[in-house]
Amino acid sequence: MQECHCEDKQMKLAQLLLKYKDTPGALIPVLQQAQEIFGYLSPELLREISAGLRIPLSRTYGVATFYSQFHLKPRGRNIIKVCQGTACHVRGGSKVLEAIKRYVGVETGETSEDLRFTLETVACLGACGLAPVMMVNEETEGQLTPDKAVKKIADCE
Amino acid sequence: MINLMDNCCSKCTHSPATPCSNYVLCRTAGPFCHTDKGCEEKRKNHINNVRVPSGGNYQQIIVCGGTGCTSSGSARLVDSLKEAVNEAGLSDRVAVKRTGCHGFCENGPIVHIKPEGIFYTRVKPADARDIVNHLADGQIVERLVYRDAAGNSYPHFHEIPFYAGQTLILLTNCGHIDPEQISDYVAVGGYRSLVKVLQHMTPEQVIEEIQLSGLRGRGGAGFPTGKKWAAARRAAREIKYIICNADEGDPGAFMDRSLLEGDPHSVLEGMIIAGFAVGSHQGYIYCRAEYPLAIKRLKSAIQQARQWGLLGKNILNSGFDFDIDLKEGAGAFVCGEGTALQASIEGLRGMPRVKPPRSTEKGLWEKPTVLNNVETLANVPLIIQMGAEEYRKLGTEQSPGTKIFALSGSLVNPGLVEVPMGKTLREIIFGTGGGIRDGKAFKAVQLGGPSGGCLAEQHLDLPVDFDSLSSVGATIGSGGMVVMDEGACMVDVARFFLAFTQKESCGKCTPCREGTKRMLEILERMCRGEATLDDLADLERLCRVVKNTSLCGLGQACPNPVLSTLQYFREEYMAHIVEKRCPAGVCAELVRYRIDENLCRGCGLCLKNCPVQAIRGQRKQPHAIDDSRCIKCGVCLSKCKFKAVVRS
Amino acid sequence: MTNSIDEIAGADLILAIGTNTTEAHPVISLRIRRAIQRGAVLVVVDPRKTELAELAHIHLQIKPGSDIALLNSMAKVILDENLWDKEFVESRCEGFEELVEAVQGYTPELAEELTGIPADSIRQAARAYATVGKATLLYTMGLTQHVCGTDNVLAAANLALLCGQIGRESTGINPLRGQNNVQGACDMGALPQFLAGYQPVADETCRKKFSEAWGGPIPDQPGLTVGEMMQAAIRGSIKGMYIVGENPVISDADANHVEKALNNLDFLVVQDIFLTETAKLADVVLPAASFAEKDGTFTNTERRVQRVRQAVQPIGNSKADWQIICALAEALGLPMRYQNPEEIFNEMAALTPSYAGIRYERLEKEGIQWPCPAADHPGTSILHQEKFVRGKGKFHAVAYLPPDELPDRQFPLVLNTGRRLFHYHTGSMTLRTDLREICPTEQLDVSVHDAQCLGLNQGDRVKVISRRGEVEMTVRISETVPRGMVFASFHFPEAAINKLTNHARCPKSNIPELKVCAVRIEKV
Amino acid sequence: MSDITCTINDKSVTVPRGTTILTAAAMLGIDIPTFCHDPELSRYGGCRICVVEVKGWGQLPASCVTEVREGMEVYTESEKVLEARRTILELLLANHPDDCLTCEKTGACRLQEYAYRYGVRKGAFPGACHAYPVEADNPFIMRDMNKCILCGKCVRVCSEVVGRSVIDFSFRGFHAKVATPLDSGLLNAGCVFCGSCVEVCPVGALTEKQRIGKGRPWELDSVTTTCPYCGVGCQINLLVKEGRVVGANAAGHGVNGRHLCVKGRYGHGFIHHPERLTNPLVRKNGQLHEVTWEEAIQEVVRRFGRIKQEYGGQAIGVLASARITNEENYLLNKLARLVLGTNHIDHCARL
Repeated sequence: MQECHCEDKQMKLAQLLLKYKDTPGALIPVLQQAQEIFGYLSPELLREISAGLRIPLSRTYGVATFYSQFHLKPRGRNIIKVCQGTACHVRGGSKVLEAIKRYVGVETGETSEDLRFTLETVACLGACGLAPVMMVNEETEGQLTPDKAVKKIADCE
Repeated sequence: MINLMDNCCSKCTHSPATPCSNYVLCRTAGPFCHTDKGCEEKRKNHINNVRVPSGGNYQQIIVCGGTGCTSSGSARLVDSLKEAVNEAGLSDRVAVKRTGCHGFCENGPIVHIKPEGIFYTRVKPADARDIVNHLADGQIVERLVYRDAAGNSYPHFHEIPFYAGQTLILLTNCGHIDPEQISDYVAVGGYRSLVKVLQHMTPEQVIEEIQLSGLRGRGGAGFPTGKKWAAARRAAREIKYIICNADEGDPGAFMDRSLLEGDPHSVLEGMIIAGFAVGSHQGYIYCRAEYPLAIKRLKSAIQQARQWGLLGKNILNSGFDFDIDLKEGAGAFVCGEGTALQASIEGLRGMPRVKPPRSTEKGLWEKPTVLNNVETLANVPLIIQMGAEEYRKLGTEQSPGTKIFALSGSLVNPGLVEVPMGKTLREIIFGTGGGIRDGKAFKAVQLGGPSGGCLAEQHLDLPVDFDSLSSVGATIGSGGMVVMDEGACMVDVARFFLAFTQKESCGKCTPCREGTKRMLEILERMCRGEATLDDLADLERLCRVVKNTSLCGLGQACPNPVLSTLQYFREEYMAHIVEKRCPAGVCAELVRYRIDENLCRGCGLCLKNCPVQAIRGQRKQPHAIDDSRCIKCGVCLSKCKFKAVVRS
Repeated sequence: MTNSIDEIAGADLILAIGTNTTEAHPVISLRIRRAIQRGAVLVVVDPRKTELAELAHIHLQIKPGSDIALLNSMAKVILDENLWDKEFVESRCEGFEELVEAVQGYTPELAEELTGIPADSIRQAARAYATVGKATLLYTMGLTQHVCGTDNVLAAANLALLCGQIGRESTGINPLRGQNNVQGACDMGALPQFLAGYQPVADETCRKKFSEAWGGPIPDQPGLTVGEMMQAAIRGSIKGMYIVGENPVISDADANHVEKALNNLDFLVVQDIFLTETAKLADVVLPAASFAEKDGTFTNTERRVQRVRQAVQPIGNSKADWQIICALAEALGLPMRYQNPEEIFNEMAALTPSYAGIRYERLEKEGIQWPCPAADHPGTSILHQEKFVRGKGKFHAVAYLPPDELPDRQFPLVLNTGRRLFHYHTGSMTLRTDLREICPTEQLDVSVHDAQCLGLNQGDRVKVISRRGEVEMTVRISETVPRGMVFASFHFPEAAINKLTNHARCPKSNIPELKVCAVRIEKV
Repeated sequence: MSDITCTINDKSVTVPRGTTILTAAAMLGIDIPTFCHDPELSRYGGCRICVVEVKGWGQLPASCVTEVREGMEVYTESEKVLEARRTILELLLANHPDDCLTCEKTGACRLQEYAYRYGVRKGAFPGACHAYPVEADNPFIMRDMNKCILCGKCVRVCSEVVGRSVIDFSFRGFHAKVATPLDSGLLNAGCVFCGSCVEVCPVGALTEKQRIGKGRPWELDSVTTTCPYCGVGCQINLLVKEGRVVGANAAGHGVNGRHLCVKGRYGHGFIHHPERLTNPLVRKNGQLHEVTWEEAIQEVVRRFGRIKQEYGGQAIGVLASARITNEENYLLNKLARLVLGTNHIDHCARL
């Protein structure tokens, strides 16, 4: 387990808000940097940013949901995308998915509490010949078995 | 004097605090303030280290550090080369340097030996020692030399057909200077245009020069840059802004990225000149966050320009103040639109606003604002340096200058090319681009990304300039050029672009928000073979209405991919609708895979690889595909060694 | 108001004293916001950090009751720095020397001691008010409900005269009145010393005019104010009262005292639409129709006379107040026969110069601002344009006077009272609407600091105790109140805050000091 | 500033520079449909229903944001314009619930009005539709974002006029939605329920909870009167059906224009409250009992008569009211001084 740096993070946020509180147009850089500190933009964080910059929360929310760079839910350090295309499905993709879920301990679309993984499914990765397939971060992994998939994931930080 | 920008000796006193108007020239042709042979020598050495003149005792190994070559491992290659140079004991006369993009990305990592001009492609770290060993003996490492499809080899940079057809004026520096060293830029003549402007020209003269040059905005619309500047100059307001639009979002376009990564100071110089001409003291560069390397290089360029007094207060003792802030985009294609970009800088949702008022009257923070894209601004120092008259000799009457294109798709030589305006599509695609890959036939070229159109065979002899292309329903766009061969389905291409614009619509105006969604749904139905002729009529009507009534340029242009494919490839649409057939065999739902009994040897490879066990057959007997199980993934086709699997 | 509501949006500076505009006059606050959007400066004088104070460019967080010290000091700064409007003062005002003398001692430093506002902020505000083109001064009960309420207003008027910020568009001294027809009630002579149109009852000519028109004699001595009537009731010199559409048991200061007075009467008639806390004490209760069930006119805070129109029939056997009054008059032997309110209006207009030119048909589309002396007069949006009513504008020398009851060891906190957005007055109307759902009960605003000292948490039940009574309430810890102050509204009969308030009154206007009294808090 | 002359539908009009086509057309009595335009709010130009054809222009400009130019020839109902308007209406309807039958806005809905005017029916573009939950977490305002056409008037009125910005656009493209902060409802957003957003909403996306099922617009009588609350004197319309006040809205003129506060707009439930006094009461044996008017009046006359007789009129006090009308205050004034013979008349002017 990593050490918790909550206080550190709060301190960084306070400094960030202090730095930008009188700068017009600071919302987007502040959201970017806050997301860098916390990994994602939680409701509490958006509230704090709004209060700190004296920007209506509705506007902060509007901006945070407009740009694709911003995540309002926590994201893991590793993004796992398991293919759910037809080919993968009939080749045991769902078994692979189940094994990954068990290992990571989350449902599809969720992120593990230690923020190690975000588990997502995709319609088709276009690598049907290698089915079942998943993508871990930028790497495509094919011809998976449940064991092989878990082993691959276990290597991730 | 570690750096060309440093003070040569104690007599040289320039610093941003005590700026001197001769600073830039003094670096290259000086010293002016005192006479000292030694100081002159120091300068010469520094300059030679950058320019590497032939006949000198000095060689340089240039490694391409563009995004393409970096992703194919050029950073490690630099290390290996440095190591090899050290090992060979050549470090005092051979330098290893990383530059910006060479444009020949497909063949990276690229290595270029100066002054000989030897050009290596696909170089691996393991090749480092061979390259270094052959430096001294003047030999060429044959295996690393570029070869075309016919097997001809081209050991020198200037011989390669890809470069031979180009006119490199904007991209020259990209392959030659270290973009993270301001001194490299100054050594090759950088910031001299700024000096000229500040010392010898009035703002009006600068604007006149730009107007005379006929420079038109390279962002897509082709608006005359000088006219824009003049309008902003006329606006009688204290505060004005210059914005560099570096939010290059078109899929398949990376011209601006290459310029920013390879020659960031040329863009800064263009901005400072624009600021002087317009009467602005603050500039912003809005760069998309997806370009981390460009952001890094811009940051270092801005920091260095400030450090040496080329940005900030009283630039070169001219009394003119100008500074630049870098703003990172947050992932929204629409922010490439000027007013949306301004909203984004203001910290708002990137939604375009209606014009007029034009940005030159009321732009960022409601102040007069000049918004130019990266390539446009990079042209500015060039025009000042060459003079408008000379500049106009490039390109066409109505579209002077060069244009950088990002060539991609089914080409022999995809990459970044710079050609004079007015070259024909054929020259670019079949000349510089080397023609269609794998001996296939040309089918279409998509220009200008989601705002542009698809042109066909009959347009190949059209000159590429702003006006010729718009006459046939395409635009030059920002310069993306995707070439498609006979294997491309034009309905699918239209669907692809619509899916992109639909996803990126900001949602402000009804036609774009709702219209693109319905257009996409219709195109999806067509690709699935579910569309009717009524759908086609609806699609055409939507195209008209979205084009005629959308709020911003992006919305107005987003039907172009559909309209142009409808115009030039209508029969393909009809095949999808009426015959439920995809002639190119791309649309999965309309494709059938079949095994030609005569060609099948019964090897079982397809059967083994089929992910859904849709293929049956005894060994050594012809196999067959069960349509009801086939998911049309195409694995069988790609695996078959006997071309027995047929797609129809 | 000397000026009109619309003009607020055009001001360059708004000096808002003791007005919680966004809650008490929400629609006027829209004009303030528009002015700010246009670039106007907002200066707010308020002990609380109200929403308006949050909007302000300068918030002068004043100690309650020290307004004169602030306003005199601002005048001194303006005089000392030579920022006053010499031409205006010379040509339109008198008593300048008295003012100069009266404010001489009020250095910003002294004012800082008395008001708790930094001297520099006082200077800053004074300079801003004096130097902008158009400054409008808005105030409400925060300025007036003090033992020195009248002097507070005079001190504000001095400032406006001194800077010539009156008699022009978007300037003036503008009290924002709290009730729909409080202006009209005053205009109509529902005041002990005035007949309709502020014609003194003690003035023989005026009296004569009315008694001739009415056909009977009118007593010549000015009568008693509400507070005095209550005292008289306790003393026994007032035996009977007729209360129409008022709920003094909840709304007036020192409610226990009011209740005692009303209980001491021989006979009490209350006329209202609900059985209010006051009506419950009555011997006869007369059911009145609401505003929706009758015709008539109201006069708003900018002196605009506007129509009230009947939308539905009176509920049950209730009757419009005018009909009840007519019935009573008739039964008392002096018949008043009117077909409709318009006839009453016309009779009134004939006797009231400022309303003389107003007729119902002229009010069809938009109201008319009095004075409107003739049928062809368009009404008056800005008062005192050419000259003041009395001729020259008079400076009044006024001096700082501390509140009647200050906190002490036994009652260490200041109780401030006022209004909340979602309710109105004694709640007899709003508590019977869906508004109750969104704001079901009153809470006592306590500062973070005091809550910590007293060990109070959000939602704790407490007893608030003054020398005159006690009320139980729930605590809301709030950043709006300063340390040492608690705040509550008087909207909720179940938390009748006026049981606590002080009945000490301004000797000139008889306004009670509802903004300051001393209380302590005990956890229940 | 000089004036500009242009023609609209071949009629010539001269207007000041800076006038929009929409305004110039209105001066000629030509009605151009609008959703997002509002003279009180900033120019937006998002809905595009007001597009017109200008001779020589490629695009169809939005008339609400395009200023007329000298010699401009505008056509407001050309074939091209009609096709565009119909298509835009079809697009809006394609993503709009088909429930005009029960929608509160029926009869006052601009989408409905224009669909009728241009003969457009639902069904042109089958496809995805929004399915947002209806937000009704508060007593006053119902938000059904499925009906929203994203004209943004509510967003602008809340920020530009009311100055609160409790709602704003969120997400983008097809998923763009006017949302409360973090989608957590108006109650948590610091909304003051002034209802200005409802007032400006051209469709059924924002409606008043109090008025659900209380009557169609055409069934309601609207009586303009003055608000009974604070001293601002806002002009309101009381909406009446079958002798009952079922709602209120701003009269659109007077000091308040289209704006009110929560009390003026939603605080009229007291009128028909069951606790209203409907008969006179007289205290008998310590208890208040309902009596007839005659009895009550007689009681008052008898008791006041006795006091007057014994102690004189000066023993009677009258409290008039800041709540009743001018006429009534005047009469009370007359009653006190003339009939009862007392100048002890006052009211709560100081509270």
